[in-house]
Amino acid sequence: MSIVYDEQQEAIARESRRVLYARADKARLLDLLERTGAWDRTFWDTAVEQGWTALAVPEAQGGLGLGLIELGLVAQASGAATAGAPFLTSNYGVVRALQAADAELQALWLPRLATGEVVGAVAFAEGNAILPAPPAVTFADGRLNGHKPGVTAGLVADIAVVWAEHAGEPALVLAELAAVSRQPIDSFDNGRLFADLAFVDAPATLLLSGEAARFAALDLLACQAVVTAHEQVGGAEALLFVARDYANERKAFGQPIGAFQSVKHRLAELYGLVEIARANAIHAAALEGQPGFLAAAAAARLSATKAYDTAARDAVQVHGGIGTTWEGGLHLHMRRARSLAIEQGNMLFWEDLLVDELAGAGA
Amino acid sequence: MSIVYDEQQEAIARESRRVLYARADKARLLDLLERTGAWDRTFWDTAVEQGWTALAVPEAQGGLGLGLIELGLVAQASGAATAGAPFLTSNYGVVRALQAADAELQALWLPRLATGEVVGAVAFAEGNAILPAPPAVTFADGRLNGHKPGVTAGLVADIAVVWAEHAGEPALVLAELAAVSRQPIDSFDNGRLFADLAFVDAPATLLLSGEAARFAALDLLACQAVVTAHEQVGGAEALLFVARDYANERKAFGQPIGAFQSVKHRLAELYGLVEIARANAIHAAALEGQPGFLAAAAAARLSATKAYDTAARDAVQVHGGIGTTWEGGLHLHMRRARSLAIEQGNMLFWEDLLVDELAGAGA
Amino acid sequence: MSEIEAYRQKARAWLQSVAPTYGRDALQGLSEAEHLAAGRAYQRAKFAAGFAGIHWDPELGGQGLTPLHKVVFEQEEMGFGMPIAYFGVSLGISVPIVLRFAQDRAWARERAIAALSGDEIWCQLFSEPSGGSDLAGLRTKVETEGNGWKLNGQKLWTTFAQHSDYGVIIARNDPKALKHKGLTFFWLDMKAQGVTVRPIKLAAAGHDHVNEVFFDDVRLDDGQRLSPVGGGFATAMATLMIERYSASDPAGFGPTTATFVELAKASEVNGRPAIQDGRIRSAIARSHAMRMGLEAITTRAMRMMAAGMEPGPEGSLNKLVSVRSRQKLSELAIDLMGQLGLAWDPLASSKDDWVASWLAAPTGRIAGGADEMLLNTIAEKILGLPQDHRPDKGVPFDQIPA
Amino acid sequence: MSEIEAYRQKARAWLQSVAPTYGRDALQGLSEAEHLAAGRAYQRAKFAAGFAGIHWDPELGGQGLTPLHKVVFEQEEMGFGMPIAYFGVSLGISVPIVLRFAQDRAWARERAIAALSGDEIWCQLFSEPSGGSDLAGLRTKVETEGNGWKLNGQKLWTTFAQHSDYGVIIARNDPKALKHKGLTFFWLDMKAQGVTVRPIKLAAAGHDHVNEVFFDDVRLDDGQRLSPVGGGFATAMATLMIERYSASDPAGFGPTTATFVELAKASEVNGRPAIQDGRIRSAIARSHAMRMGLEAITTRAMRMMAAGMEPGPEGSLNKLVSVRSRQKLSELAIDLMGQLGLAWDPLASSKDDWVASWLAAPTGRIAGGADEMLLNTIAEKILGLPQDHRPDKGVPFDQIPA
Repeated sequence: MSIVYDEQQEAIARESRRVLYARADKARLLDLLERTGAWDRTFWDTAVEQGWTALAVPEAQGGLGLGLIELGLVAQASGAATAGAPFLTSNYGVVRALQAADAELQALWLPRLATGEVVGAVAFAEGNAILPAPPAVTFADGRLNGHKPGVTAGLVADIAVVWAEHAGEPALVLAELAAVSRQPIDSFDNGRLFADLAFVDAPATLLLSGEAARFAALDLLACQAVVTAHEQVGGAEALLFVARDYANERKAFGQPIGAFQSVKHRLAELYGLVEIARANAIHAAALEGQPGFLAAAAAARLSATKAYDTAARDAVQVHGGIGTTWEGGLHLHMRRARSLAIEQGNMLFWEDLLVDELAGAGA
Repeated sequence: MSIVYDEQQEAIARESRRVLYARADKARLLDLLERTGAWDRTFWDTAVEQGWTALAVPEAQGGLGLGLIELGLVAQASGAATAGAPFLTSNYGVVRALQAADAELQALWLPRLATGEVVGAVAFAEGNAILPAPPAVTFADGRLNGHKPGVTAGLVADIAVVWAEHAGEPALVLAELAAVSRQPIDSFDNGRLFADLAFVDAPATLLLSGEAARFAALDLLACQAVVTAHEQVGGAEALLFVARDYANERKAFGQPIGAFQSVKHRLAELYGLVEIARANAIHAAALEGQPGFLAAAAAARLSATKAYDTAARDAVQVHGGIGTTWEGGLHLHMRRARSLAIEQGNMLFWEDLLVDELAGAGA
Repeated sequence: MSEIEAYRQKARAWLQSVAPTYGRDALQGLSEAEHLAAGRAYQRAKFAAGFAGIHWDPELGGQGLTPLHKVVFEQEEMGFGMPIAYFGVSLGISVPIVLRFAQDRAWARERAIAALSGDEIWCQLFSEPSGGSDLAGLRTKVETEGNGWKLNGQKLWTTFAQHSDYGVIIARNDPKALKHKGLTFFWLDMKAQGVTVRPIKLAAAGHDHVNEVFFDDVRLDDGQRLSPVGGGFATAMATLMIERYSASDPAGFGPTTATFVELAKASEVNGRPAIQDGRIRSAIARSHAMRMGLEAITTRAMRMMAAGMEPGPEGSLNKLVSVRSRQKLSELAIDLMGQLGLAWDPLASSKDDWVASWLAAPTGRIAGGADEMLLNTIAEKILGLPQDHRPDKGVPFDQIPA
Repeated sequence: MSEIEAYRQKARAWLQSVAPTYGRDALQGLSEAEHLAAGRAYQRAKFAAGFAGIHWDPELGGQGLTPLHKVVFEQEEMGFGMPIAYFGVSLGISVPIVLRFAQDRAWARERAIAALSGDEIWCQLFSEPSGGSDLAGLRTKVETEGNGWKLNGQKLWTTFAQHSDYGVIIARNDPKALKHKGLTFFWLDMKAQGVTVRPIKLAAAGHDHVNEVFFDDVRLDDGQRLSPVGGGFATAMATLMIERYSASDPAGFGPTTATFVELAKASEVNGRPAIQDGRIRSAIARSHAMRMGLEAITTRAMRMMAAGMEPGPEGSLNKLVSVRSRQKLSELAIDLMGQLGLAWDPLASSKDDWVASWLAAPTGRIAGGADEMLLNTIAEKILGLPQDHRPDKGVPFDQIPA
């Protein structure tokens, strides 16, 4: 189900790249790294202004009714710019989860998610597990109790989809965060607004429980993984290009360093990783809601994470000393590569999920 | 416990290299690949003539009373030449196992192992497991029953140390193979004399049982792994040198291909793998019989196998087309790299063993 | 896509109907001569059924369909293990180049039809002992003699030369010219006086397929010339462009991921099911993700071709990435089989057997562009990085130190 | 070896006695100034205890022991996390080169004792913006003025220049000469008029340690010259040989394998103990095997030194192999920690903290010889492969295209 982008999609890709390029400001992003609790408001204003927050919300709820393909293109442009408030991805997770909600709940949140007025987070992980079985956070009588560590966007989100235990079964619930206590996390990629959330009788609504909740949670993670894969591809490709340009320009021993095979081949290998990841990301986005989506999302996640981590390592190496400086800013990508690698579940989780899909869960 | 070779050891290394180099005959080795059941008799005659069969047999039993370090040096020279009847290594395994035997049994076999008159095999594996728990081959009342697949040297060995089940416990037994039925295996490395052994009431003697048998079996495998690691280092180093020489000689695009960084760096990386493997092999050999030997043997096994497999891949790649031909003979090393990788247990076995040593067997 | 999908169905149905006669199982244990005969018969059956020369001009025996139709047929054909190897170079490279450049059009058409129907086989005589990757460094020489030419020298790695009726060849007509300049392109009768073919035995499994070819005063008419005198390098480069659209095999012409999964399901690692071992799971997941990516690249390229667009250059990744990965996956499979994997049949197929796949992988990483050359091409042509230093540039051929 | 073993015991006992004052825990949370002060105090304590200048001439404040004693002390010292970084270049490179080449011997001796006792720090001014790996491409220029010299230009990546009293520097005295020829070596007062030091903030954690240094008409006496005019490159190469024998860290200056094992024991992978997961086990086993190999290489080299033999060149593998591997192991550790690993302290140490280790690894792979340069050196010096193509060879410096 690989696709060739249509004209509207090409336009979204072009326009999001153009806008983000015009508003790029490395100093602003570097500053964010040194502050806990701040985020890239300029990016978020842009996202609202450009309608990116509305992209994947159903038309009936004030959205544009588009999906993973289009959101992926915006994410790719954001990845290239290491732009992005973290909730572009998690908002989509919440939109997906709300498909299981009643009309009233949908009407309450979806229009405001579309306008960017409300920000959503996804709080699944506990300990180092992205989808703990069973979860320690519990839901009963409309109240949520327990602790979720390192929730992306957790510091500012208004609502969260939470993976919880309910009557001995797993459940997906929607929690309001107004009164929830949040502990900001000093992190290596501060703009992601990581926070530990402590739910104490927090008001929440049950969306799904039992096996249905598990399927929906996996689908939600897969959707976020595909958006993130696009963001990772954007980042990896940007690093490939910046390293390529540097290799063509910088001279050592009387010739551009790009004439040395160690550099040429490193970049050619990186090109391969980027193109494989891109192809997997597009393929997965086009399969949303269809059989095979989970496996395709896993393949996209694995190849995009490998591409971005490798790009971060290799682009710095090609740059030599200048690549290691704070002002040079390559570490913006390096840090983002690692935070994105963790946010949607680590490689071990996705490898196992993919093998279960290929070999049968009994395996 | 890394050592610097003493003069006697240096002499063994020099002399074994010299003899094997002088008697090297690629055509003979290539011919062996196409015949099942034949082995490198020239090598074996040399081994007997040079006293290599006696090297590690106790002096009281007609041997030279040396150990893993000296045997390792001979194995390294054999590895470089892809020479070797397979039983140089397994004979040592049998010598080790006989340390647990009574004086009569030792007197019966050790002097003849020292003269090379008798050849020993080690039959541990079943299925794909090098040390099955529990083994399916059973020992009772002086008789052995069951099936051992792919025994190295199994086709011609006179005696074998067998890993068997005895009264509900694991056991090491010594079996005479005169009347045992052997099915030769057509293999990709035929000179190794692989055979499936079918024991039907075969006469055998119990050496050890229970935990003591397991410890002795692991120690025996570790000893063989260290001999093999030297053989692998010898092979990997020979490939490194032949590829280096070819890279200095062969020209493309007007210069030696060794001037291209893709070739230079490939060979430099290989040098690193070889030296790390060599250091581990020497270190392990010097630790024989001391605490930490098992972990050191595992490290030697892992790094030597990686070095030889990589050398086989990379030396062929540096050679281009000529490296893929039958007559070119690089595949002698390529095949040997794989047969040695399997004979003493695969990488998965040794990785697990090493982690158990490092983290505690409970892990 | 529905017309294409229908074509795919039709192709699959036909392939299934002939698989019992020509497929993998039918070929088991055939001698070299029998295998070749089966190949010719299968090619004849394809021609009769309208599946040969799918994207060729009907004037020349083709079907007049698009390259996409051809790729679709090849994708379907791939799984059956049909004996198609003999015709890859012949129909993929040599005959198309003859059809494009031959002076006698009627003769060329005759050859095309004979080749499509499996009666004649063509080879391509490019590589030489002195240079595998460095095509322009070739030394086989051609000199004018009367109103024709005289050919002397040696070619190497010529695929199926031993079964070929004709070949296309590039040779040096002027050693005083720059390396790339003094070359001329011809076709050649492989049965002509002075041509000697000697098969090369490879380390890999299977029947011989590459050869050394020696030329001893072989006489060529000027009518056999396929390029301007001294203009042969451009023609050789054109041959490399002819086969842009072929089905690729993301498994790198080795066993499928499903084959590996089956092995893992049947094996244990230190007493536990291998399919539950993280190392094995990682290998499966990583191989699958990489192969899915290569497959998605091919599918996207086909969709672009179907829409009349030019596919991106990422199609060039396939062989580089897939064969190298197959080599390591095959090693891991051998490790996993342990003592059970020592038994081996020298005629086993690389598509099914892990040892055969591992033994043949080095050939795959070198033939048709070594890894290092492919990486250079990607770096230079796609990424725009500088060429390597080339001491042979701008120097007459006979002054380059040998 | 028993004398060496005794020395090791003695060193360990002394280190244990001062660890509460200067060790890892005592340094937690110190400001940059406090940390430097602790470093000077520790160096003074070493000097007083007879553990500074271990293999230096007693005439120059040293202990007159062998390089092996020095390596043994360093191996023992490594585990304590002492504040030794400030003196690595100073005592390892700069002061020894001054002692070897300075014209005023009494002055040099004075400097040596001040440096050994932690009162003075020296830096080494080699790298420049125009060339990291390509030392001979430097552009900082020195011109005769009166009976001395005048220095102008810029250096980059100068370790601890901001704390240094003196430095050794190489500069170009003749741009018309070949690249390697027109260079001269000096020592320099870092507090002199016209010297400006600007710390560079790195992406990695911790206090600043590298700097840009600008020279604006800095005046040098001819007595500060440490090489013949135009003979500076050889002196620079000599500095690279001075520190041949140093303790190496097979963990690549990152956390130990035991630290990783502890993490794995405390973690789960998809509901199972991480220490039982094949992927984690493979990473542990492979790291350990590699590190044991590097350690065995070092041990063997020390034994050879102790026996008066020259150690093999394989010692040069350490940084290349260990730092690169540490980078990937750190990534895996971060993956394993998952959401729990997001919290991070920017002053955490690379030896204990996986995020700090991962962030600083790129610096480790570049500083003191980039991976690519080390591979080239191994290929050329150890294996005897040809040098890369060098268009700058045999060309006057001012005619090499910038």
